Amino acid sequence: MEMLIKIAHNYYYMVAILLFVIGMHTMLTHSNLIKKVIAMNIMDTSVFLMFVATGYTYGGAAPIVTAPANEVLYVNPLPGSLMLTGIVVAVSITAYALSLVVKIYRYYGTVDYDEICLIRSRE
Amino acid sequence: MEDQIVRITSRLVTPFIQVYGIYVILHGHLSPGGGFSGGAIFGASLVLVALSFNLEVGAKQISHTTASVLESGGALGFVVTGLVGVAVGANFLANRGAGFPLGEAGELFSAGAIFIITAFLGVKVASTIVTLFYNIIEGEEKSGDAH
Amino acid sequence: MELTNHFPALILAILLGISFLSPILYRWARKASAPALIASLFLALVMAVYLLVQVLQVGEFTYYMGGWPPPWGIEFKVNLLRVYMLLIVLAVSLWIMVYALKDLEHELKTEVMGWYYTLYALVVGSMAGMALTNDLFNLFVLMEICAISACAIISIKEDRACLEASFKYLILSAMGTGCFLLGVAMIYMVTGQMNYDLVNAALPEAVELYPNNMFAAAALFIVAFGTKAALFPLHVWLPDAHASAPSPSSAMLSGLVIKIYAFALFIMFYQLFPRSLLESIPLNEIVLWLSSMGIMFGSIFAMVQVDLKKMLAYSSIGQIGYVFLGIGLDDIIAMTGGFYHLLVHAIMKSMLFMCAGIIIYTTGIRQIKQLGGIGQVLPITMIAFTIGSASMIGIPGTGGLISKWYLALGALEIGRPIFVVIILASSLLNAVYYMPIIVNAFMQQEQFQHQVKPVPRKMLIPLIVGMAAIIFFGVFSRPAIVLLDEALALFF
Amino acid sequence: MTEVLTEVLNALLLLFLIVCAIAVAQIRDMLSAVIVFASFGLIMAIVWQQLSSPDVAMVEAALGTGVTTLLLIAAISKTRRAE
Amino acid sequence: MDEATAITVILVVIFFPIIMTPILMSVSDRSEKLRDILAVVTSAITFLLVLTLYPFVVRGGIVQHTFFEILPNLEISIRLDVLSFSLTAIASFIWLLSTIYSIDYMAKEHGGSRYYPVLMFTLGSCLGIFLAGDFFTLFVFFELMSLISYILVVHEETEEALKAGYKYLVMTIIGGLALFFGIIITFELGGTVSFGVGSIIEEGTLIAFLAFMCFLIGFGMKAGMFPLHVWLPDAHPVAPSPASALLSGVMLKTGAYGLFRVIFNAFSIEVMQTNNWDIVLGVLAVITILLGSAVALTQNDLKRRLAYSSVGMMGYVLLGLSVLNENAIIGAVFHIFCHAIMKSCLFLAAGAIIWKTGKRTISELGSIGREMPFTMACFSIAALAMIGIPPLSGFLSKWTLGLGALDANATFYVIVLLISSLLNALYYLPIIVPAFFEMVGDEEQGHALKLSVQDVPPKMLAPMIILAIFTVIFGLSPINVPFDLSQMTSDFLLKGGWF
Repeated sequence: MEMLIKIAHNYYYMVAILLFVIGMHTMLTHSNLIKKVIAMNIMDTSVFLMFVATGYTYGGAAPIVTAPANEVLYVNPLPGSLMLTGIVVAVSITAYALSLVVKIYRYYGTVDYDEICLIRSRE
Repeated sequence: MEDQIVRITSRLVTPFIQVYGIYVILHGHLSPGGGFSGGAIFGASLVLVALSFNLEVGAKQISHTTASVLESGGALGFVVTGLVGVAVGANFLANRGAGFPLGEAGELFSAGAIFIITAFLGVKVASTIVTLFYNIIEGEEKSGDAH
Repeated sequence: MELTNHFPALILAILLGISFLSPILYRWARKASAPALIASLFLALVMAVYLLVQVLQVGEFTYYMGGWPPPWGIEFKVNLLRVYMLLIVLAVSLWIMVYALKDLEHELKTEVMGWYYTLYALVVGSMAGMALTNDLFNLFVLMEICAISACAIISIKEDRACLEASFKYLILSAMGTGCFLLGVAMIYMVTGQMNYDLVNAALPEAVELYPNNMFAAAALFIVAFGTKAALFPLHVWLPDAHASAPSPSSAMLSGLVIKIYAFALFIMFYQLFPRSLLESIPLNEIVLWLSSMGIMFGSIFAMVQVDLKKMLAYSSIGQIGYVFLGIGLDDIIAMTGGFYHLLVHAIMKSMLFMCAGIIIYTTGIRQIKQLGGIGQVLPITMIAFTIGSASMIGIPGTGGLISKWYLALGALEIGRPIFVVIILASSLLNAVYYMPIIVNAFMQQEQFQHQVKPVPRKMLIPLIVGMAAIIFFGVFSRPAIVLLDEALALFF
Repeated sequence: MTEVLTEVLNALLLLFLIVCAIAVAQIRDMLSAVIVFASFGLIMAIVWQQLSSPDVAMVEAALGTGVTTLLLIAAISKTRRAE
Repeated sequence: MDEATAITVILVVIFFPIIMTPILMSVSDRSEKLRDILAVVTSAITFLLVLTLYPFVVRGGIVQHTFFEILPNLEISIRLDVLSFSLTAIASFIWLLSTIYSIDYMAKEHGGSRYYPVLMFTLGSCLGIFLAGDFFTLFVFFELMSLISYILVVHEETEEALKAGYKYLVMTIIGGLALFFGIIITFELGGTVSFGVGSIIEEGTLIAFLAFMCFLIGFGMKAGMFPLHVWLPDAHPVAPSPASALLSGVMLKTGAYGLFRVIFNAFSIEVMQTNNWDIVLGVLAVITILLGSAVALTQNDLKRRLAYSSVGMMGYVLLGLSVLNENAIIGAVFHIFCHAIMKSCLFLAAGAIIWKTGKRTISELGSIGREMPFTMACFSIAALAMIGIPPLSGFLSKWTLGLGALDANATFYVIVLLISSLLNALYYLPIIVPAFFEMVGDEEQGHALKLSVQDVPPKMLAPMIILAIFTVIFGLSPINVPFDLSQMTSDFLLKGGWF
């Protein structure tokens, strides 16, 4: 029971880790290369969720200064701003991976890793 | 994609998306958004045109060469802005120390170097997205020839 | 403020600047692009040497990006160990680039050359950043930059093997960075800091409160850096990637890229984690056994390879194990050996890949079997190969011996002679697969009947420099060892 | 009352995220998988908005969902649709 | 001669041949004759320089000089004492004769432009081993010599040679690594590996025993000690004969020399005896002696038989080292001298036979003594010395060894010596006796008589004759320089072996 309460208190983290595991599992077990790329994105996004959740303060407002010197409880802006960078990096990796997939398809006529291995072993 | 509705809609929507992208870029220091998201929105509008029409029309908007030059230019601009700080004797990427005018908080032209850097970033991200898109799509003609 | 104060940032700025400038230069001033890259690498190297001098005079110092001190800003930290790493990265990459000028003409299409320079400068720049940064998130960004550009310098050749290898590398390294970021999240959750020193200060208390978080973070870090640096069971991407890449890229990847992650893991263990954490979980022990297995299996796999570059790649798995062994043994002497090996292996493996590159350039041979008698037609190349292999095996007079000496001494120091046996056994295995190549190359002279192009002088000069360096570090190892001792003393 | 509702909404969103992630893994038609992934990204953007990080939400919506989906669709149109 | 001059001479002795290597290489393209002369001159100068050290050493002079530290406390240094001098002298002497012999022998063979430079380089590194001042320097030269001499082993480049060479290479590297391990442990335990500090390790702990075993593997490998001798009978016969003479006559001794240094400088007699390590060595020595001699009996190839005989003979040296009293050490050192001379003589003679007639198998050698009387005479003298016939030098060494064994109350060893002498007789006499006394068949008799006047050219004959004469002199003569040196060495070592 105590465990459950602990989990309930930290449910953002738990979901983030669950998503991470789902993403990683999909990425490593599926042989379709595009599926791998999508799974990689899910994995990355889950980490971002985790980060943003660490910065969240219960009841905190978004860290936008609208008027100076009023006492509003802000959430921690740092994880959010860091995750911006993270998202951009993830997108660029996705784009690069996809261009590789397209080129691989041009050579092998398939985007399935098992089939590619089969083709290579036949050579 | 040969759909009339898609074409007309995208043609109508594109200028608005672009203006919104520029808005997001320029207000990066004031409200949510900034170089990354604004640049992505702007770049996405260009990709949208290319997707809904065809590559030639898309290429007229921004050619591959221009995109890659803009890309290098944006990044170089970032580095140069950072170096201004060193040149005037403050740290790399310094803002106030480098003598950038800070202006009034809440105004459009405030926050000194951040503004400039965001603008460069927007250019860089927008052009990068276009380049990436062309990179993926480019196989079309070549593989089309092959088949 | 003097300009010299900005050198930590300027090194990065120069490398990033040249990387973005290269495609433009290549389009409009093609002749100037390669010299510009070499000049900026050289400039960065000069700055790094200056940093070394400065560190020796005043000790450790820091640099704040944008003038913001931590926890707000990104901090660059300059101390002896980091400068040591920085110097290796810059010097070796400059050296490889000189070789690459000629080799790339042969391996790449002309229109992508400008991009190659860009990616090369990005790889070097991100590694230089990784050596200097004192901030976890900054490290993450640099790791990603390094991963993308390292994948790109593999896939730039665009043949099918390269593309596939590059994709595999990309996916696994994305897994690595994902794990790293998750680990950072775990740490950030309990400490609220990203700066190494601040995290280190906050951790002892946090470990008390949330031990599970820290265990998870430590495990994730080992997986992350282990994947990136090809620590034994996570090495699967390496052989394909390093073997199929263009030779300068292989030299770069095997020589430097995997090392920087080993270095990063060291920093995590000894600067980020408090000593109490290392004592409460057997992290070192895990690294120790994984590296020992890597040392043995890397060599065993290398023995059965038929492709020359693939054999060299498998050998890298074994050799990176030595660096991790230094970390795993948790002893300053062993660590000295590990870091010395990092330097020596950077030189010798790069040189061996260069030799392989020259062989492919002049004759087109990739198979080990066909190398019989090649010593007759490519004498200097094969002598370089011999010296490189001798250093791999640990023949006296080469740098490889010194690092093994220190590793073994460290293993004895903490009373575990079994690891000395592993080091020696792997040396023997190295001998078993390197020696036949050399022997056949020089002995069976009548067997060789391939067409041979003349070797360009631009490719030979780096080889000669490399041979000289290996022997230099085998004979005059004192300065580097003394430097390392002093550098590592900060962490113990 | 609103707070409880918000909590419930948050929990539902998170549940939806998990469902989407599993669905992406299971769906064999790539285009559908990409669409599901896009909805995953959008939900994620809403979650971040709920966590008071509007800038991250915005970037996720534009880059993580918008651009990534565009690129994925482009890649699928160049390759094949079934897994 | 003072110490400074001695240091200079030592440096010249080590590096002069090594420096000559590239010169020989470049000369050999232009003139083969010049190359041959230059090689002989190089080894002659080296030998003469070594001889100039003799007065210095006899006066009891010792040189221990450090050049620089490669790592803290790990230095590159040289050392000259009576033990190093003895081995340096005999090595450079045999080398000189072997080089002279090579001139005519190698004229028939290919690859002279590779052979001579390698020969000179090996000379330099071999003398480097004997003159090294600490284990690390010794190790460096040891590896250098072992690896370079690989080229001598595979010189013929036949399938067989390459195979034997590969075995040699792998075993050498195993040995080198074991040695390296031993040195590391010694360094770890004692903080230094220099010869100039007396015994480095003074306690026979388990880890020290590990070091001892590693040294034993490393040096024993080179010395052909059982069970690490397997490379030797393959590698020595396939080399060109002058190189075989050097491999068996000189390079085997580097292993024995290393064991001397291990026992007296890394450890000490007390450590050896209190921990019963001498018994380990003794058992291995006995097996080596008996096995080498017994297997030699079964060999039908002349050079292989000689190679196995070398294994047995190195066992004597090990035996002397395991007994560790005055007479035993004299015997061991003196046996190094004798064996170097006898075995080189035998290999050179065998080479002459192969060179002249192409016959390698022993059964074909009947009546060869009539064709090549001088060669076979030399062969016979050396072989008889090997067996231990009284007036010859081999007898003296065995006798002294036997005395040492009796002093130590180890009668068993004396019996082993006798058995092995018997075995030696059994495998040498069947070569000698038919060579002179076998009657050839009627139709071949005329043929044999026709050949009987032709022997090998003087440049090949002279080294053999010199060696044969020395074999006789060192057994009989009252002025016996090697024996005196052996006695001095023994005194010196028993006094501690460092200063």
